[in-house]
Amino acid sequence: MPIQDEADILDTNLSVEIAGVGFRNPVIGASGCFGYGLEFSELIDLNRLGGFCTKGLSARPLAGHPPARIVETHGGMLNAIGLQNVGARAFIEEKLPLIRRYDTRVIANVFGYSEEDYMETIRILNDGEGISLYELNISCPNVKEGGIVIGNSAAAAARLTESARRLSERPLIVKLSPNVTNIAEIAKAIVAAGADALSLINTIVGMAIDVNTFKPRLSYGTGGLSGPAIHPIAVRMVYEVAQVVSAPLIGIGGIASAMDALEFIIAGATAVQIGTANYYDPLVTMKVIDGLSDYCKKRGISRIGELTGATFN
Amino acid sequence: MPIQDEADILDTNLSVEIAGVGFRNPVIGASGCFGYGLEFSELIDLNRLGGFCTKGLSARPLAGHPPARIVETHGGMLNAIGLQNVGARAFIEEKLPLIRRYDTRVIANVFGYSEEDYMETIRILNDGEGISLYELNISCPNVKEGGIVIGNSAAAAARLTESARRLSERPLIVKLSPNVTNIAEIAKAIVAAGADALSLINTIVGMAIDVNTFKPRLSYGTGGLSGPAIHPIAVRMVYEVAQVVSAPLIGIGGIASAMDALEFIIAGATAVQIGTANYYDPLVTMKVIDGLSDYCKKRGISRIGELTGATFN
Amino acid sequence: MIETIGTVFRNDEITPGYKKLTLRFVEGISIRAGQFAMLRPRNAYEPLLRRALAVYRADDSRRLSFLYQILGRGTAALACLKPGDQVEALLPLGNPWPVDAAGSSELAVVVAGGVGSASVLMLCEELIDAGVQTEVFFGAASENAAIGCGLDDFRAMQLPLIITTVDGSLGERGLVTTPFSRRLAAIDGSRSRVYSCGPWAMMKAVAEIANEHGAGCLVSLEAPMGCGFGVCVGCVVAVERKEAGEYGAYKRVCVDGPVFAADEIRWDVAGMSH
Amino acid sequence: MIETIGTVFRNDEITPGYKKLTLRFVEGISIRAGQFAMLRPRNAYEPLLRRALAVYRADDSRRLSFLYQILGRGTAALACLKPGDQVEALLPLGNPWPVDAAGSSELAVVVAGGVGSASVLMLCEELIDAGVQTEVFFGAASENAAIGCGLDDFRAMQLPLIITTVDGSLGERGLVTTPFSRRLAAIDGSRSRVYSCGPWAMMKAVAEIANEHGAGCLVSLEAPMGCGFGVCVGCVVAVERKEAGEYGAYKRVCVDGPVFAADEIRWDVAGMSH
Ligand SMILES: Cc1cc2nc3c(=O)[nH]c(=O)nc-3n(C[C@H](O)[C@H](O)[C@H](O)COP(=O)(O)OP(=O)(O)OC[C@H]3O[C@@H](n4cnc5c(N)ncnc54)[C@H](O)[C@@H]3O)c2cc1C
Ligand SMILES: Cc1cc2nc3c(=O)[nH]c(=O)nc-3n(C[C@H](O)[C@H](O)[C@H](O)COP(=O)(O)OP(=O)(O)OC[C@H]3O[C@@H](n4cnc5c(N)ncnc54)[C@H](O)[C@@H]3O)c2cc1C
Ligand SMILES: Cc1cc2nc3c(=O)[nH]c(=O)nc-3n(C[C@H](O)[C@H](O)[C@H](O)COP(=O)(O)O)c2cc1C
Ligand SMILES: Cc1cc2nc3c(=O)[nH]c(=O)nc-3n(C[C@H](O)[C@H](O)[C@H](O)COP(=O)(O)O)c2cc1C
Ligand code: FES
Ligand code: FES
Repeated sequence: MPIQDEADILDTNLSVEIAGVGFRNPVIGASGCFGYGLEFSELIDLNRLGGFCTKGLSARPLAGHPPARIVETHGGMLNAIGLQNVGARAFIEEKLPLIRRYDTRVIANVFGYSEEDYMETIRILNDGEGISLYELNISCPNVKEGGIVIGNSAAAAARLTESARRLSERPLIVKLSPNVTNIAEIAKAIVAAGADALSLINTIVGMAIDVNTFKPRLSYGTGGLSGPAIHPIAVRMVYEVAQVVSAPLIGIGGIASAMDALEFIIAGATAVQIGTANYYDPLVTMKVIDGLSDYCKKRGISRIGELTGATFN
Repeated sequence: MPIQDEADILDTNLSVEIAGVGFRNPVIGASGCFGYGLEFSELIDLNRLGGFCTKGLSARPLAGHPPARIVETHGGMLNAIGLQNVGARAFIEEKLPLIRRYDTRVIANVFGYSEEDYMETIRILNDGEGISLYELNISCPNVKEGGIVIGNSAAAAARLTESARRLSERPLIVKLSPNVTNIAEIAKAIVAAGADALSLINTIVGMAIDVNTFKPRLSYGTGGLSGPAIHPIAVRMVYEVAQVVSAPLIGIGGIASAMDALEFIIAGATAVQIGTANYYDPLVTMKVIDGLSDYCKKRGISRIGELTGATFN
Repeated sequence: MIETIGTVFRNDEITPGYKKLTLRFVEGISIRAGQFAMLRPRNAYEPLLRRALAVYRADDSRRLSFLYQILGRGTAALACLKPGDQVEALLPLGNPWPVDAAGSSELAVVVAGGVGSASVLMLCEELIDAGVQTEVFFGAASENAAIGCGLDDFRAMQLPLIITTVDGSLGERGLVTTPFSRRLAAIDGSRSRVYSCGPWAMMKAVAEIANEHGAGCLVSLEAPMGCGFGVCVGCVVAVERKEAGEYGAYKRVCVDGPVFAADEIRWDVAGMSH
Repeated sequence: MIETIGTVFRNDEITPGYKKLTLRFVEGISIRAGQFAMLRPRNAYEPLLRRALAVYRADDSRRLSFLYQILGRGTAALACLKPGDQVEALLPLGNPWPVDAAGSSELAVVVAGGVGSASVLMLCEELIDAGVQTEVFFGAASENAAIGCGLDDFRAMQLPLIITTVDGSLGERGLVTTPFSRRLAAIDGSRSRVYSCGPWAMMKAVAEIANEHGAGCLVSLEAPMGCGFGVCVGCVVAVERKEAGEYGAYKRVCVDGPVFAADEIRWDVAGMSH
């Protein structure tokens, strides 16, 4: 890649498209790490953001797990929130009207304990004005009924995707679980079942033990590992999936800088989501947008989309 | 646990037993991170060490992958060494005589590309004097023939274990892959097939991309993630496996302190292996031994074995 | 709430294990007693998460102090800061201590345990300013800890001050709840309002004692915090739910607190164990 | 090789981006030119791995200096060290530059590129001591970089010194290989011995030029290092295998090097790209 003079290029086009929906730029706040967006309105210009995913929404409000819900680890953190959320109905009535004041893409993250649950949530959300896409969370490690995470089985995930696709009035992103032997195979099954895009990865199941009490440090026992620690694992998974599906991918996992985001894009992602870093650096989304823009300008890249999957060339 | 006066207990018995083999203490150098032991003879007192695993040995010497072979990440590192090793024969002839000068347990880590390869290596090693146990590495992510890692399939792993068990003249540890959906299920199959003990985890597959060249930063493309970043994942896996098998477990992954080691022991491990931390803190094994001893003394624990699986109580 | 960079003005040891960090800010920040900040050395790699520290003192709106005990990785990292170094800061966060003008309650009883003192120094000042009769119960592990927790600043306020130390090296030997309980029994509890900050077990005991004597009680809670501004839902405390609300049977310490009415808290559900 | 703790005596900027770190040790450590140490601030959490730095100077056996360029996380962490801070150190590591007494080779030609200079200052001193006629070719990106890479220390040795900078701000404009190549053509290559340390691409070119002129050539290589003492097998370089040996077609830079005969290296296999 020849490095061009900054003056050569007036501006890089950072916009991307996912399942027919245009995004101002590829930087999206990750579910559970961006609240309902509004929490950031005092801190960043939401109108500059590519978009954000809501906290996981379920048909009914969920109280979540008792404390402790988070534990810091080296390079990351474990969480077992238990999907505490206001419920899809309250989201539409109380949050969406406020969110609509901002010009950014809203992705509703959908969660359920059973297929019927998921369908119920989608039915409710279909009425919500201002939602651009759904993201089906089939991979939360912190809530399972009968010990099964749907996202860990290609067949179960495909079944759910099919039903959701049928019901959904919006493009459907399915969020993959990293806690699997072969993520590419599951990705293929989900795309074949009708997913318009894939996002990956969700958190990796982990555990921390208090050596004084002999008890797990999270009330739920295990939790999901996120943050910079998981970045190389996530990049590898995006790369693997990019080799077998052509649906657009959204890379997630440990992004804390524009360079971290670029690794995902070069590995095959069209866009990225930033999670944990928002907690310790609330301006991180803005910094990544600026960093991507600088990187592209310096290299004379006129459209960020050119970089997606550049590693295959 | 009441905290007793240090004077109450003269000394804690740190010794443990794995498959009938006694270890002075539960601290073992991990394969690939402890060379052939001899590299540490100038730095630590090998006679104080519980034991160590050799670099993965194959029937014939292996040259390994071209550079770059390692990349540092946040809280960890990726490696794709490609199992460079002297070969089992040279190990017996050149290394073992030197190693026998030290009073510590030697675990020969065994690797092959095919079942026949593995058997060949074991046959050679059976002649080696001073080896206490074998550790079957069925989980190296950096060498695969036909894209298959044996350790990622319960059936393939059980088949290999059975053959190895039949041939092996020493107790057999099988080292599990973390890159699987259900590690407990694979563990059960391997124990049923005759493994005397299990060690876990090996590295997690990851990738780092150079955003300037668009190429993976490792020559092999992907590599194995190790170091503190993976500690919570490894502890969780030991905990999961401890619930379904009664064979002794050796916990591995991101240990850099006695507290890190204790989490594994409380989760169900009889002993631990320390890998990456040896690189950046060559004295880490000694520090962990001292730390375990202090911890037990302060709490009036007379035998470290009491702590194994204490989380279940 | 603003996200900003503070510059270290001083970062001095008070007694071994306790330090006071003074930061200068470019912008004026108005702080109310009981509010806190999320802090982290600028561009640090580890630990990742910021640490919550109560604003101990506001010399003026551009110069704020924090008093902290060095416990783990995060406070150890703060302890390494030298004058001129920079700190990433999000502040002010959380709800302040409610202070009514004199008359509405006869007596304010402030109960501080350990470094919980950091959250109540400004409270005492506000109570004095509001003309409220105030007494302070100040518990610590030892004399070293008591001085480290700012005892001299409390002494300087000239309020009635009862000191306890666990090892008896200063004041009454034992827990701060003992003289506090004696005092509430001696006066008419229902005419006093208790303000407490300290370890979970202490606040639980304070809440019970206050309740026994019919005194209103406010507590400032601690919880492990991911973000400090309401996003991660990691810092929750179980509450007695009285109205239906978005956060189910849990409230977030960072934005719904850290100050809560003691009778709102489910003290039976395990809280912060540190 | 010992594992020890060094105490920072000084850590001064030479020019922007370049620093010199001087450590004091309790034990005397005897160092030979070309050897290196693995260093890391004591008890640091990030980055994990130590960084390899050549011993630049040994003021005495208890006081060693390292000259380094601040590039990434590890050198940035070293740059933060202040006098009195502690450093975990493993040293001395690697094989030294071979220096024969005068006579065996007529002329020593030292070619340093960038901060590769750090590995050859002591070499020049040893060559002088051994009575070997020595010339230095010193290449850097700019005047700032040249001074940062210790140019003044090289000047003080009073050896013939040819300087090049890429931007022409000092000495000849261009790469150091140009005057080096001219010089080898002018003298009888076969009677000179070349010592080179610098970026991979430079050493590759130096090796080719030396080979063309029949000069013996030694290079000190860099490689990303996990451990520095032969255990991780991460730092390998591809070699022309002449004898059968335990490490196949690769050798470890940390224990089999860092100094290698140039004709042993497979320059066609990609090396350290930094
Ligand atoms: C609202 C609020 C105000 C606080 N004000 C002060 C203050 O003024 N002075 C002071 O010394 N301390 C204060 N604390 C506690 C302070 O944040 C903890 O001491 C600190 O988080 C412990 O961090 P560490 O790095 O020392 O320990 P580590 O062991 O590294 O902590 C590990 C993790 O546990 C969390 N954690 C550990 N202990 C506590 C705790 N007691 N409270 C909350 N999280 C904890 C940390 O935040 C971190 O995420 C306050 C806490 C809260 C919630
Ligand atoms: C034997 C030897 C001697 C050296 N002597 C010196 C010296 O005297 N002065 C000096 O300034 N530098 C020296 N280096 C290079 C120095 O180790 C690297 O600059 C340093 O590792 C880069 O680390 P970083 O933290 O700045 O960069 P980062 O980007 O954080 O490095 C990331 C990883 O890549 C490795 N890496 C990056 N660049 C290099 C490199 N050039 N060589 C080896 N590994 C690299 C790092 O060790 C680390 O593991 C030497 C290297 C070797 C192998
Ligand atoms: C506290 C917390 C809560 C989360 N909640 C959700 C959620 O409700 N739904 C979901 O799909 N992912 C959730 N995630 C996962 C993140 O969206 C993201 O996939 C993951 O954290 C990895 O990205 P990161 O390393 O940038 O944080 C949560 C993560 C964290 C840390
Ligand atoms: C450079 C390197 C080489 C390794 N080589 C082997 C090997 O040959 N055989 C094996 O079973 N495991 C090997 N491992 C895996 C370690 O033994 C260990 O399982 C893993 O690194 C996790 O532990 P850690 O986080 O303490 O390093 C290697 C690890 C590293 C970092
Ligand atoms: S700390 Fe994140 S919600 Fe309170
Ligand atoms: S750096 Fe580990 S073998 Fe050379």
